Amino acid sequence: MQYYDTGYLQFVFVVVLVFFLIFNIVRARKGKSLFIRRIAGLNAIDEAVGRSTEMGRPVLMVPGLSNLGPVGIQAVNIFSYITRKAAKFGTPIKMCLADAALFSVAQEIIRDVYQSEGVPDQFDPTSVRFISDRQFAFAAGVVGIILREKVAACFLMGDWYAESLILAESANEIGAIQVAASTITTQTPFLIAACDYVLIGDEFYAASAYLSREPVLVGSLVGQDWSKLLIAAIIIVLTVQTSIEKAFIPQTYQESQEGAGKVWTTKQIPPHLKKKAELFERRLFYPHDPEALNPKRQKLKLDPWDKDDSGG
Amino acid sequence: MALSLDNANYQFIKMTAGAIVTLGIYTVLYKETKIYRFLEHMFLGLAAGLSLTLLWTQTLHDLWWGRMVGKTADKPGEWSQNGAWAWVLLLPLAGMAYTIFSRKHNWMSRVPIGILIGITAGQAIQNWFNQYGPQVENSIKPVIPTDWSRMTVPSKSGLTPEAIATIDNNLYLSQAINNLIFLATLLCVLSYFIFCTDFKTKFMTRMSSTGRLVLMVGFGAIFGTTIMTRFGLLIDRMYFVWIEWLMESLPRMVRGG
Amino acid sequence: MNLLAQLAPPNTFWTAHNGSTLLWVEIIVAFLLGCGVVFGLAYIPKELRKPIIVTATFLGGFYFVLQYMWPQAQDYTKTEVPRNSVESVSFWLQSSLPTVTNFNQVLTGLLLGLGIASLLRVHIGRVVKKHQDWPYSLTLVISMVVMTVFGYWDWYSKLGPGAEKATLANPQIFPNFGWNFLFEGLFINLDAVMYSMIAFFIFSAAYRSFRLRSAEATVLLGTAVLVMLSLMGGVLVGWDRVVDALGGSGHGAVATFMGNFRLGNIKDWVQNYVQSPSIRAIEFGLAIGLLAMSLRLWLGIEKGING
Amino acid sequence: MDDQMDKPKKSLGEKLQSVSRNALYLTLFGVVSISLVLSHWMGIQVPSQPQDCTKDAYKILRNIPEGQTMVIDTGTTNASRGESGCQMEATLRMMMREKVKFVLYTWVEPQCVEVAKSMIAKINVERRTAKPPQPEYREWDDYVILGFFPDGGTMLQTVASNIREAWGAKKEKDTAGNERGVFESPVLQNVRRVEDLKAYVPISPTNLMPTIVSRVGRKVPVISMCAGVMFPEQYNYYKSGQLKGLLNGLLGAVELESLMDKGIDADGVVGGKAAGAPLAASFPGQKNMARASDYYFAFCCAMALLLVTILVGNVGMMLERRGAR
Repeated sequence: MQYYDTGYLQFVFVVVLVFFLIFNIVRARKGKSLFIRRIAGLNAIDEAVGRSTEMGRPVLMVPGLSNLGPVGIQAVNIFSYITRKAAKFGTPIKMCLADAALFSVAQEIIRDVYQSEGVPDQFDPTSVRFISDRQFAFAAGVVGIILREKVAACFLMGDWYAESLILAESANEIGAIQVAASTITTQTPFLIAACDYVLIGDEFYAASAYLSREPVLVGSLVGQDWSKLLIAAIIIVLTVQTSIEKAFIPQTYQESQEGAGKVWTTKQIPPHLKKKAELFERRLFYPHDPEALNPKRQKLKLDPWDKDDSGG
Repeated sequence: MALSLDNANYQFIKMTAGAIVTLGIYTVLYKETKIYRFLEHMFLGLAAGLSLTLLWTQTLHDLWWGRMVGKTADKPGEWSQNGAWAWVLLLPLAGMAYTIFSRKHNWMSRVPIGILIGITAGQAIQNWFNQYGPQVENSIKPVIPTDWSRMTVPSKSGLTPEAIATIDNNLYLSQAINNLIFLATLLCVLSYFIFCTDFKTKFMTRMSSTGRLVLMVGFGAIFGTTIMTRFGLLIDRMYFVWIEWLMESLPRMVRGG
Repeated sequence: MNLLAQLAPPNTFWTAHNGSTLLWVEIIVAFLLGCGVVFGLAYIPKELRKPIIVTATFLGGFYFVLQYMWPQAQDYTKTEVPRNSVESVSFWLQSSLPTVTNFNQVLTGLLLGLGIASLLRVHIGRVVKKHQDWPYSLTLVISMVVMTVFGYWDWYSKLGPGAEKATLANPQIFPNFGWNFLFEGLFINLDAVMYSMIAFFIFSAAYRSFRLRSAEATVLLGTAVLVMLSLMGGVLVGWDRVVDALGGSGHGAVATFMGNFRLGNIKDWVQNYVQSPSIRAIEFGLAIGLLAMSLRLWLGIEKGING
Repeated sequence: MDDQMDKPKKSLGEKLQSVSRNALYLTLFGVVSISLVLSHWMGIQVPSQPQDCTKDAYKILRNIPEGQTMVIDTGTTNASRGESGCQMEATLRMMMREKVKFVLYTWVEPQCVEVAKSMIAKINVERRTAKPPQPEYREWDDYVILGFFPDGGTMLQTVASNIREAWGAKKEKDTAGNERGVFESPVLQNVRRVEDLKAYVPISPTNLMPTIVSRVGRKVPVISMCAGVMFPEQYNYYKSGQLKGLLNGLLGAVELESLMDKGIDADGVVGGKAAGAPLAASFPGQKNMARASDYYFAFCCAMALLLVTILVGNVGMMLERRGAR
């Protein structure tokens, strides 16, 4: 559907991004060492784990409401790194999840970590727990655990919604070190207010590469940078182009769809300042605008905010 | 028996329960009390029960069982839907996931999980442009004014629709500046999220530090707007306890009626 | 293929009339075969495991990627007949989409048991071991059982055409009242309470973190306060009166200029030209991260899970 | 957490900076409770200054001709009563007074319908007891409830193309008590196309806009009543004209109520007395300021408290720094 709707642009766009990613992954696998800038929040992990080791209190890891998907698994990957550290010092861990499927993945990965560290018997199956898949029941449960177990370090990473602050503040109350990262941007400010270290936005995805220096991950991180630069470039170029077009190039023709075959015909009109729908960039992203001319496409019109995250 | 769900006494019982749990949960603000611990566990239990119920009544019954055994026609002359036996294959498939509890065969759990992951990943790739393409397009705003005659947008009160249309289509200096600020902000923040190059040039370091600063502006604004919702809910809760329950419904009960 | 594009009657290989013996036989056979395959899988050599998992993942994603890449008709209706192979594929992709999403939902649903199992494992364990908190764990288990029982009971009592309205008119004490009390009386309220508690936490978080320590903190504080002020009627009215007084009346240049400094307008400006672009930039970053992660997962080159 | 133990003597600055959590919580709890009770007893009104988006919403809703039909698409649950509930009640009141018929349904959660029903009942009681008493709003004659749609997106898609197909299957008890299709009801009998609906009002804390606007946005004036959290996002829709009106959470509800009280005169001034037909009249002599206004005083108090506490913290820091020097 989209294909038809936005012409070949989106196809090309995504393919280019994918190419960037894969190209860099291959490059990194070839053993080209790549630089990653410092991410403060992640350097704090060792400190946090060390502290809880001294205090002999558990490390708590919560991926928020993330379900089985890229975000949730990324979170669990980061947690597996933390667990490895904890396993080295024999520090107890707790992981609370809100999604049954993700729970099973986490269970697996954490068990593997303990095995690969050579201390399989240290792994306590009940340390990775499913709490509830109801948002606030989950919050209530985790708060209970935080306050009762007096966790010393708290990692909140993943899809966080309104419950983020409940947990962050409770952990703060008992003086736990907190490192947080939310993929839901509307929650980041609250984490910033309540936690010691916060990974903002993209740093969450950079984390696993940063921690494990895994060539695959580092490579794809470089690819991600290239992609961002590409987006920036597109925006800059098109902004310049649009400005010029808007200011200096008047619209001199009108398009319309006619006949059974819906043929596009153009007719000359007195020149006027281009309307939004007549600008090149608009035609590039929405080839079938102006909407007025073909109501059929209206329902498929892409929407700037076409995703349903209820920030509540 | 003719007792209906909105019977006054029953409503009062429900409200009382509500008031009790409200105050009970709030005790955790002081410290983790026994009351809270009790309510917390009750809450978790209820939630689990609810999930189990909804699992069948809202997901499996229609989406799985209904399709597997088919439906009889509600009205005569209406097609009944055939059952598709293949849906039963989901049982063994899902069953594989439950091997995580066995040490020997736990690898099998990764097959159904893998399928699910594949699906979510695929969907993410599929929806990607639909979600973000428009945002890219939306960030492209002209920055050269088309009408230098005045700085700000003229007020539109009492103008003909045509005149208003021209004003809307024009780009005035103030708007151009705003758009420029928009662009600058966007680029600064974007530059903050470049990980794999350490910026040598002063300009770039400035840019990314500005980016971080600008981010904080955005976060501050979010903080402000969110507060209203949160306080609104708290106030509503208090209203429920003090006014609706304590001041209105309790006396009514005491008076008996 | 037809398995995905689910057909309506008459019977096909994949479907049978509901209630018919044929259907039940088919279901049972399929189930047994399925279990057989699973048991077979349990004994395949180790080195085949990873390929199987990766293939499963790949296939799961491939359907959607294909759907994305394959040219598709603008407004497809089930009755249309494909003109060529390309179209037939695209039609199949579109007609089968509901089934695939349905498959996804059901499979995810069936995994809920894992979570419940973990929950019970912890809490029944406590009860058995007489852990100090065992009474609470018992509460949890009991309330879970009760909720489930009443949930199904209530649902069952409302089955069948018209039954719902009937029960609402004249509810039975146990199923309907029980469920109604558990759900609306307890669950909903508990939900609302937890939600409303956030206000307290915002309050203390703001108190602790909103200090003019660094430039960043200052900016954060400044914008937050600005927006908060714009939400307080009294302040808003006062501020704008002052501004209007300064600007003078009418639509003159000064007035329009000063108009920009009305609290609401300042807030809007910040939101439109600073907040939304900065948030959008974060979104771009996240989006690309998501794409990369999805790609790695789909191709099975993500260490943690695929290998 | 307060660390009195290890630091016995504290300077004023430190004290101001480390007010214990419990004290903070208690203050907030107290301030909210007291201000609520006060405003409920004395009916304290805080002045509010309706924003344009609220005014537009009011103008449209106020000028729907009597007997016409509109849609209320609710996502209001008990948990979100603090914002959406207020908006909902105000809207219902208004519609009932204008004798505008409405269709009510949800595709967020089944329970939303129940919540809406109880609100309607409450307002009916209000109308009965009002002086002069007003007629109650009756299901089937004045409004129909379509209940819960599991897949809102698809439903709206169908509504946009063929509304009778989308809702045709729904049944309701008419006043005589026998089941009939909703399109036989006085509410919907004249509705043939989606364009016949005079307004589409989603009242929900969750963000339904992408779905709604992209489907029915161009055929019906959509007026969103959203939670404060959603406002910045939805404001873009309003600016781009996809939304004809927008209410900003609790504040929006308050503004709506005050507009019902004051009205908008011919010059577009709120509560103005300009000559000529007002753009949107008020409802003189009726209970306009309701739940939202009750909450608003408490809300302002809480906000003020918050600002003060922030100030205290910063003053404390200043003092300490001065001491340090």
